[in-house]
Amino acid sequence: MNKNYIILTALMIVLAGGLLVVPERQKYQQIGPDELLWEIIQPTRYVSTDKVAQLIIEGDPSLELVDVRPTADYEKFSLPKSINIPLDSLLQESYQDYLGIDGMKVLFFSNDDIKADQAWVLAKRLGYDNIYVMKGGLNCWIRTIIQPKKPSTDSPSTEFALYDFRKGAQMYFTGAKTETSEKSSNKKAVKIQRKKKKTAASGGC
Amino acid sequence: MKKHKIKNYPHYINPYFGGLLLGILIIVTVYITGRGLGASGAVKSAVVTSVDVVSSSHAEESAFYSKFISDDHSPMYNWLVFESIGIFIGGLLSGAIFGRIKKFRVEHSPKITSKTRLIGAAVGGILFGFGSQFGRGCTSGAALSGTATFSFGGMIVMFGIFGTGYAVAYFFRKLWI
Amino acid sequence: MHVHELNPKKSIITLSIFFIIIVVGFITLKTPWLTYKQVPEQTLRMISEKGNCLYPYELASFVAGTDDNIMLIDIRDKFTYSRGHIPGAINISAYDLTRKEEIKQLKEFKDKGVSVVLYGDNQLQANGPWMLFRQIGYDNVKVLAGGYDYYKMHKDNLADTESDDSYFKGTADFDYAKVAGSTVSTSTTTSTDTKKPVKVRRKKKKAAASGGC
Amino acid sequence: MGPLIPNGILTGNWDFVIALLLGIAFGFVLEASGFSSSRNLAGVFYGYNFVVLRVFFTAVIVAMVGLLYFDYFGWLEMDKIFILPTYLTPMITGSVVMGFGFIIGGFCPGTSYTAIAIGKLDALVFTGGLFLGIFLFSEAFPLFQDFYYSGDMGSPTITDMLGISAQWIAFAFVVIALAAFWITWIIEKRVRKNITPYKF
Repeated sequence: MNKNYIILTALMIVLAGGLLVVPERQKYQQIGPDELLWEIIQPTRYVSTDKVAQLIIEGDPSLELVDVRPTADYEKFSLPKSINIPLDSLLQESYQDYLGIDGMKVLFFSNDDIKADQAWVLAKRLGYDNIYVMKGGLNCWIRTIIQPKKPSTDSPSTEFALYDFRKGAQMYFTGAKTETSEKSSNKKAVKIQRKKKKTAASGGC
Repeated sequence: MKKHKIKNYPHYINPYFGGLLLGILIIVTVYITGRGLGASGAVKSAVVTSVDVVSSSHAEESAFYSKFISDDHSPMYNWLVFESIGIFIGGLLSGAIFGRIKKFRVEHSPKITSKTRLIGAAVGGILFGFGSQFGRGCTSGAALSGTATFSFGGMIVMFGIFGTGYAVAYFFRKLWI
Repeated sequence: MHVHELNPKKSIITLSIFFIIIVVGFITLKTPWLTYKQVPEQTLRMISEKGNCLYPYELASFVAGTDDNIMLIDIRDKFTYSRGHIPGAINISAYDLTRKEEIKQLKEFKDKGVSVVLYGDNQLQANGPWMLFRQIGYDNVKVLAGGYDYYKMHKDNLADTESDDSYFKGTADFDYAKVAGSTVSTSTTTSTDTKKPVKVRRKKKKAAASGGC
Repeated sequence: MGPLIPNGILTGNWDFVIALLLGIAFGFVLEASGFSSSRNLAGVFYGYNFVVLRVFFTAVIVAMVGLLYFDYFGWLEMDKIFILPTYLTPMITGSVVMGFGFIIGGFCPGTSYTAIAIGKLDALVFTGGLFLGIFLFSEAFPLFQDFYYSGDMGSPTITDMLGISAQWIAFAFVVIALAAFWITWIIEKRVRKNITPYKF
């Protein structure tokens, strides 16, 4: 017997044993903190409610709407054709199949944009691409699409064009012809909306 | 090692060296293609192609063939077919280098005739072909590459093949020793 | 008898090369100087905990210069910062947040037990950077609820904002089902629409059939 | 980084060239190790030649350990590689049938190609048998279609099924394989004393 065989055996055991003793690395860590910050800074992940409405109306097949609110809220109301991934179960194995599909744009939304943005940061860290956040969330959705506000008469014509689009979208999503009933039933909410409007730059939330 | 180089004895590489090379080859294959090696898939492609050529309608109706037929290219235009051609060429190359390519012959145990050996080979081939479809692969595809990539099914096939081999070896000993 | 070459010299060489490649792998394994201290599951738990935000009314003592336990960092760019910021806040643009000096500074704050509060124009702007710092292990980092915009509006009556809740995020401002489905005839259709299990494309598992062996 | 093709680093037309090259390397190793002789192959079941066991298990343990290291270094994403699906009952049945085929036929598909290359007629017949076997299977497919798809367990890894980490599985395989190498070396020596050497 050749002593080389003993060397071979030892070498192989060392190699295999090495696997057991190497410090565990974070399996999840798909993009580093530096890169993650770079991605976070980019505002390109925010999609306005108008754009979302347009994509839904056009029936963009590559759009995947993900509602990150709790399931109970999702069942009460959500955007058409959206799926529900509650934020606290975002990391569950069964939901991973919905993210990172080639050619699909995943759009997170929640009541406003914070929770959706948090979902975005987590998903981004896990290395998913083509993920977006609906700016302003459902609150903004209601304000701009479901209850669009008529611009004042001295507004530029682009404002009116936007308003017309929103009215059309409103009809598409609610079938409503008038909005008087909504306004009266939600006075309080509308008030808050005004307060915020002041600070917001322009039409968007 | 010189003393083993007796004339007429084939010169093979050390089996552990072969295994090492094969293991590294699997790593390279997985690294490049994301999947392991395979062999029986090429024969399957050949079967599908033949059936498709002989009777196209029959192939399209069949639940099995139709899985592998597509309109834009022949079933022979397949990764595994090219790989199997490669296996053949590789064998030719190695045979040429080590001087093993000779005239056509049948290798068999001295206790059996060539005819018995050929019948055995045919029966074995049929069984292997049949089994490889149920096993989703043969020794190289399922057992070797499957186990190496930690597939549970691959491990089952590996233990299945070798376990059966040992279990029934006694009954077929005449064929080999 | 078929005889194999008995001396595994080549095997030793090959396995050694293999071994060396793996050693090289270890040497070149770069450990980034910033690493995540939280696994994503921890982060997920963390964001639903209380005490992640600093509320505007808590700012009063800081602005007055009497609170040493808080450090405010303005993550907006220099220009925006120069046009107006919370008094006492230092400016580190979001682009520079992970620079070595800034991290060092952050570490000093952490060791001293000072809470670092990030703010942008609104809470959303600081949300991402805040989550990043929490994930890399700076538990002392908070985010200013409402952001600079809210502060600007209420800077004269910060203490009074304790009762205001408009800066709370994550709540629904509307009863969506009611508002969105205002007309009775359509509300039924929309609600059934959403309840129906939506058919979505899932990642396709690779078809096994084509493989064979 | 890897796997290169699924990650889109290598694309399109190189597929088949790579397939051919990998096949050549595979065939070369098989032939050079002695897999082109059915008597060598069958020897593993009778204890006079353990070349199959040695080559096979060396390859498995090297690949397992190597892949885990590659995964560890981030060179290869293990969750992107193809994991053979598991269909429990058909796979057990199929492997038993293949076991019979192996001991009767003396080849497996890959090795038979290399044996044809060096002029073995029995390998040619074996490949013909393979063709026929798959043909028979395909023709009779409707008969056992249900069975073919039964026991579908998805694509579980050994870790998924046994709950042992991949590192420990690889280590166990290494230890068992190395032990087997030493034991079979002793067996082979004993058996070979009582067997008449064969030429090819």
